[in-house]
Formats: sequence, structure tokens, C-alpha cells
Amino acid sequence: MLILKGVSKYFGHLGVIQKVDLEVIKGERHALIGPNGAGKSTLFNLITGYYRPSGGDIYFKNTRINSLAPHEITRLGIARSFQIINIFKDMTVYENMRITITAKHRMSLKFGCRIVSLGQIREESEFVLSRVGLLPFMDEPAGTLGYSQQRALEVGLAVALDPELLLLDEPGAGLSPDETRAIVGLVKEVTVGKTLVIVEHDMDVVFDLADRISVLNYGTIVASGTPDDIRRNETVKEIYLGNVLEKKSTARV
Amino acid sequence: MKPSVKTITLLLLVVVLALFPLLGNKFHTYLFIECFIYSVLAVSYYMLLGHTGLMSFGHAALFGVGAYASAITLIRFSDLPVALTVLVGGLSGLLCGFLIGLIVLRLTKIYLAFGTLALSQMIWAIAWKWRAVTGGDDGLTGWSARQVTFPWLGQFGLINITFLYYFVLFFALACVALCWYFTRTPFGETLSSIRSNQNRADFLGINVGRARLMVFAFSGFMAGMSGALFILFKKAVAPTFLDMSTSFNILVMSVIGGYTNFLGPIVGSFVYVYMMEYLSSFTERWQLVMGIFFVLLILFYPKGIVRMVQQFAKKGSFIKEKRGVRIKC
Amino acid sequence: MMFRRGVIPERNERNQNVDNQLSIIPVLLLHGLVYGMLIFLVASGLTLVLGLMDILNFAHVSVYMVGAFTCYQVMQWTNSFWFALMVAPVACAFLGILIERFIIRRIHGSGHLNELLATFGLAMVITEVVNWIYGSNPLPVRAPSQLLGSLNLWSDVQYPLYRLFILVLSGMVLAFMFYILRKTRLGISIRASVQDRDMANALGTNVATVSMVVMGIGAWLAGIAGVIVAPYLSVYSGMYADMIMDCFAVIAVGGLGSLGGAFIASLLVGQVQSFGVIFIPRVSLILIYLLMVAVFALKPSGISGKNE
Amino acid sequence: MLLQVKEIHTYYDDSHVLDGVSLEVAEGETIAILGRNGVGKSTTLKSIMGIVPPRQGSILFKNEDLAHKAPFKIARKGIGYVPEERRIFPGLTVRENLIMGFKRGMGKDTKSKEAIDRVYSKLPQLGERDATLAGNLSGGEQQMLTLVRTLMGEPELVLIDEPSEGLGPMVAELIFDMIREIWLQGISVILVDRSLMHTCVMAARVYIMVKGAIAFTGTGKEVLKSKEIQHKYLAV
Repeated sequence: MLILKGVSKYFGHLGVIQKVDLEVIKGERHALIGPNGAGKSTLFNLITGYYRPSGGDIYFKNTRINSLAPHEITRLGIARSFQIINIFKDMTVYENMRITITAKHRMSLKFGCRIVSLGQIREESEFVLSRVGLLPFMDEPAGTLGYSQQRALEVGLAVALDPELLLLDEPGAGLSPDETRAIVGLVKEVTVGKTLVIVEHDMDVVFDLADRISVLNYGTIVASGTPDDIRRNETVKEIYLGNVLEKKSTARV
Repeated sequence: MKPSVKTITLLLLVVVLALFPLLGNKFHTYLFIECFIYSVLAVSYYMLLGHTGLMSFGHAALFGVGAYASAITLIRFSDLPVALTVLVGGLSGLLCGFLIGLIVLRLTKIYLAFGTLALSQMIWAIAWKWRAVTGGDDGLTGWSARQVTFPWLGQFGLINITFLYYFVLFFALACVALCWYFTRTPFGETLSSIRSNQNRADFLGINVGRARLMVFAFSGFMAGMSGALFILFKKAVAPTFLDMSTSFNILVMSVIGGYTNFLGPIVGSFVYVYMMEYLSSFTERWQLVMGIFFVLLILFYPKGIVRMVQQFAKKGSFIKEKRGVRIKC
Repeated sequence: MMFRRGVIPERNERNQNVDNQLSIIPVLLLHGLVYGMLIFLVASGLTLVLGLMDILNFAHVSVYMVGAFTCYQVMQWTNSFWFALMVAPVACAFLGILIERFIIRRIHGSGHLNELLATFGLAMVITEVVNWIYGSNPLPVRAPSQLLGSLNLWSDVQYPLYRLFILVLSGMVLAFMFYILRKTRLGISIRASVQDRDMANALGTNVATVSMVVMGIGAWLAGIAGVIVAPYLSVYSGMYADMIMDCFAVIAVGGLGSLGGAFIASLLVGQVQSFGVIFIPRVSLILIYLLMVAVFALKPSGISGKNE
Repeated sequence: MLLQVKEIHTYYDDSHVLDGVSLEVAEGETIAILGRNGVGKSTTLKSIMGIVPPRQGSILFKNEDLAHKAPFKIARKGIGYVPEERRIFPGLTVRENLIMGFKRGMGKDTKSKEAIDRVYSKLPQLGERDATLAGNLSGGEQQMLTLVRTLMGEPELVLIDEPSEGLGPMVAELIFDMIREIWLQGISVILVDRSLMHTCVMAARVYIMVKGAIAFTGTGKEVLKSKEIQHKYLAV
């Protein structure tokens, strides 16, 4: 489904992503974990076209998508959510969803008919909103929703595009433990049969959701495998518990 | 279906406007013509700034290009029906809007502001310098004696105020209705999504670049039309139509009425024209008073009159908004 | 409000005779250098404020015009150019600080659009006030007697003394500004605040006062530019429109918030103006805009810096 | 008690990031804040420093509430902040960065020259790079610079956020030596870092955070010894 070959990204001389190879098989739930600043979000931005890779190639269903603009990549069937809430804050929840569904049907630039006349779009919008549990808040401006509801809308917009590959960037960020469980339940239910790549800090979310996990550290993938291999993996333990040093030596920096 | 309060008031308004020249005196009819023209211009600017959030500071260029294009056609083709010259103004505005949109395609916020301002100054410089075509400093005149013939209604001169009133009213209503319709279409909602969060719109698969070009072209068409109507009214065109102060006046109209919603610019243009009229009877420095009023408005109440009325209405809550038919004003 | 004047119209007509005798390249280079330095005096303040507070302050260029008209006014009263050169920039510095204190600080952070509208409106108001008091046709300002006539540079090349004075003075002023920025503690605070406002704040620098100081210095520089340009270009309310377009060109070409970029861009714009006026007069007026259009099209991400 | 943080609640827009966090630091004491990513460790430091002011709760520094003061006022009261992303001024030279650390000392007085020379004697690597632009320094050097720059202001309490982040083991060791020296000079430190070994050895008391709240308070030795705590709050 998604193949990254030797992808790297440099900001100035700072190598944020170095020679990453990653493969995500159709229908798989893949989690990307790693300490802060390991480059997880940057990798996300590379796949979705926000950044252009400095080296290597990205293939989606074996078509090369390196130089495509975000809206072109989205139309191929990749949808993403954002770590920092990135919804249409001053528009109502229903309008947020209607924009997404209209975009999905490629009708965004049509001016032949009034938008209220499109019954099908209205039904689809209400259907997705009900699945995400936001139907009662239909007419509220999205910005006034509670944080967990905004999170649900954030994920809802990505899911509404009915993509073949869904990328979720820390869906549980800033949520209380039970709110996180609710979002995880929602993600599970909504991504049945779909391919999912998720970036997440919260280990319970990762182990609850992921079939395979890749660990990213300083821009390179250091380990990849099932949740159990990762838990037992030595290098991963060391990354998470910090460097346990035996020998001490002063070296020139 | 039962017509809501809003549609009744709308119909009533149109009837009043239609009968106005018969009962009102000449002075107000004259002012109303100017208000209509500026309303079309202000609404075309709303499509860019208020609806799509594109901070274009060079809107006078689109207005001026329309004015000049129709002026030139009026002079060169004396037998062409006047209505066609208005369309010529509109189409040239559309083309100019498209070109400007293309050049500033990837600019946002501050950079879009000074980019569009620079382009409009460029067009002003061309109009000012290209004496052979645009008449340079003194501009163009010479179509005031123009006659408009209608198959069944007979002939009317441009200087006949009542005829001009209906002529302009017709175009103004058509333009405003078209803009209103556009905001209700999927394209209209896409434009609001660009205002609200262009980044997210991009990631939903919306071709933001093409949408921006389309709205620049459409807004240019409207502004060009209002430019063409303006020269029929003023019987002359000059480079000042294109300069920075005209763009600034458009901003003033939008801010007075409230640039974030559809009715704002229309209300703003009426207030602007009447303020201009009364201020200039006191001092010929009305532009200065207007400028100060504008800065104070921005500093203390940028939302504008319509929002003020709405808040007042909400508190009074006598306008019931039924679910379904909710017009987002 | 009449913007009758083109970019540098008087200089076309008035010194057409002077220039075509000396149409040697070095003179044009000098010509461009002089105008480039003038633009930089104004553009530097604009760039610093843009870098520090992320606000494009249209009113900053009005301060330049106010400097020119104050010079005219002081010359009317005291008839001494040197006194005007002392007083006007200081007055402009105060005006700059007042603008920052009561308008920019109040509107700061309320969204890009309101900031732009406020400064744009303010610029229009200042232009109108100047129009009201002084009318809109050019008012001549006599250069001081010591600086009249022209200097024999080499072999047969004559160059107006006053323009050399502009070059020397602006060079000295810029050197002084360079010293402040590079060597003094205040300069270090200014540069640090421009690079990372929050970190400078967290280290104990009161960024708010730094902004006011920057505004004051920028206005002072713009005031100097206004004063020394008065005898050269005469004083007219269209100065605002001409200078702001050159400043926009400098920002478009020079990149955002970087003084070094702005300096190089100013000299480039100066040369384009100088050579354009002579070689392709008909098109010279829109040369700057074509330059900007090229920049918009070629590297829009370049000038828009952070492409949100 | 030098610093008392009482029940602070901090929000990023509507996301409730700190949910009633309280902690204390005595004079000359070093404490550590541990926890997985995204639990609010950095936000706690940013709240104390006023960069992200808390909506509720109070921050008493020498019994004066700094909760709603501007960062530059808090810095001048004697709290130094070493940010996670280092945030050195890339366009300024090393020396100029150090000068920025001084409090209101305008101009180049002798006291500041001596302070900088003292730093260079201890850290010859920085001394050699005195006139180079900070942007061209290596990761380790930048971390050293940002640490020393904050010390220039002679703070009584230093907040250090993830100093060993992105550094190789040898360089991290050097940085921790410097932090140990700060502690020996009697300056109080709040240390946030993921490397258990260093933080727990130095810290008299350790707070472990989960999702915006403090879940465990104890001594460094306790945490080092008990695998159970490590696994519950810290490990993968």
C-alpha cells in the first residue's frame, strides 16, 4: 500500500529524517512511536506532501507521490488528521462536515446549484457526524466545542473522506485517560478494514490499536515489529529509559 | 412554503427602490445611483476579503480597468448598445482579476496585501503614462450625449437621471443577487473554508489555487461592471479611479458596514456615500474626516454596523430564526 | 486626494538637460547609489519593525513624508537647512514612538488584517493632513548655499554637490546605525528580539520597550531621509505613494526582516530607477513593479518567509 | 521554601494540559520532574516562567506570586529558563548570546567581561568559538551555550528542560557535569529530562507526572531502585 524507500529530509544542515525505509501493508494498523523530536510529525508531513523529501521516494499503491501537492495526494486516497486541532473553527460542525463531504465528491468548485439542495451530501454528513457522536452539536460553531469533541471532529473529518490510507497524528493528545479510550474506540470502529498509520505517545493507545509498530529515533527507524517484539527490544528500552552509562570519559565535543 | 420574515422585507425593499425616483426628489435619486454602484463594488470586494479572507489591497485596479475598458469601447464604437459596454467593463475586470490572482497565487496575508497594492499601483502608472490610449492625466470623456434605444420603450439620454437610476438599479440588483447566489453554492462554502482554514482545506483535497483564481476572476467581473456603471454616471474616467485612495475608500465602505458578512458592504456603501455628501458640504477635506473615522472604527469597533444591529436584534431576539431556512448574515 | 506625480517625474523634466550631457555610466551608478541609500534609510525601519513585531507599518513611510514637510516648514521659519536637519528627524522619532505606543501596540495581535487596516488608514490620514496644510502641488526647498553647484569628480565629469552630500550623510548615518546594532548592548537586544522574541523576553529583556526604541530609531532614520530628499526631489504629497512602492520592492526582493537583504535590495532598486529613467523612460515608471512581479512569480515562498 | 507552585491549571486553547499541579523547591535543592512524553513536563516549566501563564493557581517565588507576570519580570526576579529547543540566537555570536543573559546591565561594563572570561576558562570549547555565530555551533555546544547564557543572569532558581535531548552519550555526560556544578554552587534547579541515571542521582526529590497531573512524589533513590515504578510510569 505505502512504501518509503531511503526517504530523508534536511532543514538546512539539520538531518531530521535520514534514509527511512517503511512499508505499510493493506489493511494493517501501523503505529509510529519515538521520543520527542524523533521526526514522527515530519515523516507524516512528508507522506502527505506538506514537505518535499530531500532524498528517496514515497510510493502509494506503487505510484510515486514525492512531488505532488497536498490536495493531489489527498485525492489519491490518503487522509490525515493533525496533532494540533486544525478544523474550521468559525464554522458550524455541520458545515465542517459538509465541506469535507463536498470535497470528497469533488464538488467543491461547483456553482451550478445551491448547496442546501444537495440532499445526498446532507445525508452523508449527518451519517458521519452521528458515527462520531457529534450530531447533537450540528449547529454549534466548531470552535466552541469541548476539546475532546474537537478531537472527535478532527478525526471525523479525516475519516469522512473515506480514504484507503488513514494517517492519524496523536489522536489522544491532550485528552484525559477516559477521553482517550473513547477516541481509541471510535478510531477502531471507524477504521475497520482500512489501512491505518498512527503516531502516538500514549503507550496504552499504541498497544491497544497497532498490529505493527516502528520506533523512530533521531530520524531513523531503529526497530520494527509486533508489539511484543518492541516491548522486549533492548534498544527501544534504552531509548525510553535514557542512556545507562557505565564508563565515564570526558571527550571533546 | 411560508415566506419567512427575511424574504418579505427583501421584496418590500425592492418595490420601494423601484418606486423611489417617482416619489423621492432628484437629489436623493442622484445619490442613490452612486450608492448602487458602490454597493456592487463593495459586494465584489466582500467576495474576496469577507468571504474568502483574501486581503487584496488593490481592488481599485479591477474597478478602474472596467471603467477604462468600457470608456474606450464607448468612444471607439459609438453605435454599440450601452448595456454591452457595461459587460465589456465586466469582462475586462474578470481578465484583470484573473491575471492578478495568477501573479499573487501563492502569497498569503501581509504579502498578498502589499502584492496586490503594488500591482494596482502598476496599473495606475500604466493608465497615467499611456497617454495615447488612456488619455493620461486628463482621462477620457465624450459619451455624455449617448442615447440608449429600447425597441418598445423608446430613446433615453444618459443625462436623464430617472432612466440612469433604473438602468443602474437593474444591473446592481442582478450583480448583488448573483453574488448572493454564489455564496450559497458549494463553491461559496469552499471559499469560506479557505477563509476559515486554508491549510485544512488543502488537506481535504480542495484545489485552493484554482478556487482563488476563480474568486479573483469573479470579483474582478463584478468590480469591472461597477467601474463601467460609474463612468456612465460620472461621464468621465481619470487615473484617480485606480489609485491607492480609491482602494482605501473601498476598505472604508467594507469596514463601516462590517466586512465579515454579506450585508455589511451594502450598508457600508450607502453610509459612505451619504457621509461623503454631507461632510463635503462642511469641508472639502471630507477624505481626512473619513480617514480618521476609519482608523477609530478599526481600533475600537472593527465589526461594523450590521453586526451591531444583529447583536442588538439578538438581545431584542424578535427575529426568530427557523431551523432549515437560516440565512447566515 | 490627488496622486498626480509619477515615480520621479521632476527629475525627468528638470535635469533632463544636465543628464544627457553626462550620460556616462558612472554618473548613473552614483545616481542609483544616492537613491538606493535614501530608500534604505526608510526601508530599514520598516524591515526591523516587520521582523520584530510581524507588522507591515504603512504609516512608517508617512513619517518619511512628514520629515520632508517639517524640513520645509522649519526652512520657512528659520531658513536654516542645518537646523531643520537637527529638528525634523527628532520630531519624526517622537511621531514614530507615539504611533507605536497608541496605535501599533493597541492593535498588535488582533489579527493581520486589523493591523494592516489600522496602519494603512493612519498613512492615509497623515497624507490627507499634509494635503490639507500644504496642498498637493510640489513645494521647492532650497539646498543650503554651501552645497549648491557641482563638483568636478574626474576629467570632465561634473556631479551635483548636494547629491554627494546626501551620499555622505546617509553613509555616516548608516555607519552609526551599524555601530549601534553591532556594538552596543541595545543593538544586541534589538537583534536578539528580532530573532526570537519570546526567548529574549524569558532572558529578562523588556521586548515592549525594545519595540518602542526600534520604532523611534526607524522613524528618526525616515525623518533624515525626508529632510535630505526635500531639496533633491522637492516636497509633494505624492512622495508617500512613490516611496512606499520602492519600500515594497525592497521587502519583496530583500526578503523579510533581514537588514542585510534590505540593504542590497535598496541599492538594486536605486540602480533600476536610475538607469530606467534614462534608458527606457516610457517604461521606467512600471519597472519596479515588473521586478516585484518577477519576484512574486519566481520565489513567492522566498519572500513570504514562513508559508503558513 | 524558595518556590511553591500551588494547584496550577494551564490550557493550550481549550486543551486542559495541567490539571492542578503543585510542587516545591527549597533553597539550594535540586528536584526532577519525570514522565513520558506529552504529560506536561515542559508546560509546567513554561507556566512557572510565564511563557504559558496558568489560568488558575499561584506560583510563589520567595512568597511573591508571579502567576500572571511577564516572562522578563519573572527572569529579573531571579528565575532562569533553559528551553527544550535551546533557542540560542543563531545570528548573534557566542559572546553576544552570553551578553543577552545579563539582566539590565546596559553597555559593556567590566563585571560582564570578567564573567564571560570565567566561563571561557571553564569551557575552552566555547572560548574558541567566541566570535562565531551561534547558528554554526554543534548540538552539544549550543546546549552548553544556552545553559551558560541563562547562568549569566545569576539566577537563584534554574528551570532546565530536556538538556540531554538529541545529544550523544559523551556530550550528555558533559552537560550533566555542568548541571551538577550549578547545583554545587547552591543554585536551586528544576530538572526535566528522560535519562533516569543522571536526574535521580542529583535530585533530592522527584515528581513523576502522568497526563497533566503529578502521580508520584519520592526520592531519586526510590525511583532508581524500583523497577515497578519505572515500568508503570516511564518505560515503553
